[in-house]
Amino acid sequence: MRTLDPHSPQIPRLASILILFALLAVTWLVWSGFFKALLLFLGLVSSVLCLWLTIRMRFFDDYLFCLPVGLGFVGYLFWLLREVLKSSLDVTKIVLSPSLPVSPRIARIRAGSEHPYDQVLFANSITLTPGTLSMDVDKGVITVHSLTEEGMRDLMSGEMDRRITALRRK
Amino acid sequence: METVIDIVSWLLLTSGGFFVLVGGVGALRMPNLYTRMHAASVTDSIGPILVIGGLILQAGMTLVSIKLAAILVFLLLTGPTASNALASAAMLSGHRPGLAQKMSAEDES
Amino acid sequence: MEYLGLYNYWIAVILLMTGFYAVVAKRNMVKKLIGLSLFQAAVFLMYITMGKVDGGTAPIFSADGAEQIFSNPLPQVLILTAIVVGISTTALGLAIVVRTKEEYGTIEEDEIQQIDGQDIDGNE
Amino acid sequence: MYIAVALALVVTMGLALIRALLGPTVYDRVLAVNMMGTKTVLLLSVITFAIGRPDFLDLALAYALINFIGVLAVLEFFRKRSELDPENNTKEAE
Amino acid sequence: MNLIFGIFLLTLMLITGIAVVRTKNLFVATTLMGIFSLLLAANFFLLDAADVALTEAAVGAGISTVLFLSALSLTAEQEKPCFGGRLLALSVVVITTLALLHATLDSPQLGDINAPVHQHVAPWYIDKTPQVIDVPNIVTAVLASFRGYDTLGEVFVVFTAGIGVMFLLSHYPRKKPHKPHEGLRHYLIQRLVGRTVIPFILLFGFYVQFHGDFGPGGGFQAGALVAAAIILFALLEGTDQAIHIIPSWFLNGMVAGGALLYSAVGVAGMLMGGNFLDYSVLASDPVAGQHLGILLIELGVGITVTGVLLSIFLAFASRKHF
Repeated sequence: MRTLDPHSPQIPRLASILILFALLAVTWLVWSGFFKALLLFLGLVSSVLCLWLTIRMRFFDDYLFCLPVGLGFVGYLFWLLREVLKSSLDVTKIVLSPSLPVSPRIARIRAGSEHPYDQVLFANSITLTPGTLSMDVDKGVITVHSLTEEGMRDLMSGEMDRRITALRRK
Repeated sequence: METVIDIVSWLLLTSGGFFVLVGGVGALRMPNLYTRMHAASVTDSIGPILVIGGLILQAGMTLVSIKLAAILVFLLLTGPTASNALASAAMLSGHRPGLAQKMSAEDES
Repeated sequence: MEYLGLYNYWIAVILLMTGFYAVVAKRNMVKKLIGLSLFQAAVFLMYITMGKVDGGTAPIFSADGAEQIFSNPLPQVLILTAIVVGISTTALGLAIVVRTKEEYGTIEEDEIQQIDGQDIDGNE
Repeated sequence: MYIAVALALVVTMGLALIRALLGPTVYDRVLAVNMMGTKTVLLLSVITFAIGRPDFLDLALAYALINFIGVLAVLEFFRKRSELDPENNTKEAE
Repeated sequence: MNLIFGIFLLTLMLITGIAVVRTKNLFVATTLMGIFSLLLAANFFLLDAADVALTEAAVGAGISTVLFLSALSLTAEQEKPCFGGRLLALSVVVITTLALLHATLDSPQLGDINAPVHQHVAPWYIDKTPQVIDVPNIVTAVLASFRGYDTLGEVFVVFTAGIGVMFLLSHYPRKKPHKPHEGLRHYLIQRLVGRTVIPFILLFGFYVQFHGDFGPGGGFQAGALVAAAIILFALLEGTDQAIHIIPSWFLNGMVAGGALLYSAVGVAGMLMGGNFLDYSVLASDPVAGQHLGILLIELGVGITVTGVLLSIFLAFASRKHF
């Protein structure tokens, strides 16, 4: 689990703990919206308690817990949004047409990145796009069920995988 | 400016409602479990994006819209995870999808 | 229109009796507990319905301090605690069902009675 | 306008309920529960805006956070069952 | 408009309820109960009960489904057909239903402000809360301060139920060699997304705990949410891991400690010259004393509810099949 990908910037344990703490504290502030001393103090206590439980749960011991959030990620989200919109319209057409032209397929697709986080991002992006559904992730091979042949072909072109792999290559 | 934002947000809300409805109809019309899950994923992905996007535009730059954004993020995180868990559970009990044709692309990457 | 205002009570009554039916007529103990949860839910609904006031909002003062009509907070307090108590007692019931299954090998009431009857006959 | 969206959501909840009642497999029902969960989150958010008290969004947030635990419990249930008696594996529930 | 939505949702609820009772498959009944709970929460929200809806959300979405499923995996999934006795039950139920429906015709209309319920204590509570306790959420004020005795009783009922489950399930004869419970450890997506979400569920639980004064929330909801987060962890990584995170001696301490904290606040009020559970004497300023008292007893409620729900879940989940 240690050396996953030579290109991936490996976040040290302490740094990822601190990042999570900052994230929790900011989340408390924006959820609460009260800036009184007592509530700020309670927020600090809560964040520390959460962090303590998370450390006890050993979330930081392997490299499963790291968030590659950057500018590239935001760009990827916008691209994904466009894809979701496009395929939603496709599925809508299928659902509303009287003959229901579905031709389900199954395929196995190998994820380009070795990192488990990227594989999960890939699999969940596939599920998030209507018309394709990831059923299983096993050692980087994702079993995908698609509603139509067309949807599968889009996925096979590998654009999504390329974009996800590129996120970590910077 | 106000009216433009209003119009855009109403547009988002109504189209979100439309997609949600389509997903519901699809979940009824589709022939088997896995195809139904595709229809349901319309309501799980584009529906929340549009509806909550419309609400965020209505709320403007306030803490409320940050909370809405948090709801959206968690919905988009957990929705596909739940779908995947359901598909895994169905596969585990030997519920095989009916297929038109099998394709394989092991070596595509 | 006058009867629409009673609709909530009607639903609560029918749900109440649906749950009651499951409790008295079903032989399966888990099903009885599910019926009990339905019964509980119907009572919750009845209480909350009573607390509603036309044109009111939830009994929480909004930050801007505007004058508002509030719905009745008292039924809400009772039901809020009852929900958590309800799940704990249901869990207690389920624990009894699990123990029964381990001792008798079944959770059907009539089969349990049969086993008990055999026991008495055997001992005599 | 909120009402139109709320109406669409409520009708979809009805459709999902029909799916839950029709089945035919248990997974279809779980799918319907999952759909209902998402719809409830959206419905609650829309209603908070419709009644003009957006500070009640906590409810929708609670559902968005913990609604998928139920589906995970279903997966765990089937995993446990297939572990206990593997021959029961291919048996179709209902 | 709310009325129409309410009627529609209630009708859906009724259909679900009848389907729950009719189905022979207990697994299906449990999933339908999930739908029922969602509809119930939506209805509570339409009827202005935000706090109650949040409680139903926290309890119904995760915990009750999980509990029923773990009980089902220990017992049976299918209900056996039963014969006889149904006609009698059905006729009793129908007659009672008709009698009760007839009784509702005299009830006040939905939302009638002149209904008897709204005439007595409720206006006093709404009136006095701003000056006596000064928290925005009247429900919390009534729950924690005006009717603190009731809540103490409820907390002890929860406590007793938890103790009962532990008595029933924690002892069992060892039949098989102990095999670690794996959970969903091999499901990468669920595991990783769970890891991302768990800290936020915990944080949300604490947020609900401490913002009970200002918005919907309080100890009961927070306890259920925090318990749900740790139940999620137990589902993902296995029950043994969860027991490792929160050892059982600590859990037992939580179950008892929360209830004790609640009572201790009451006794502290007595020692400082007030009545039992009278918080006004806890600080020099009565309103500040009320705030302190509410904060402490809500904390006690939260700790007990978390402890009880978690130990119930762990008792069910770590029980082996016989």
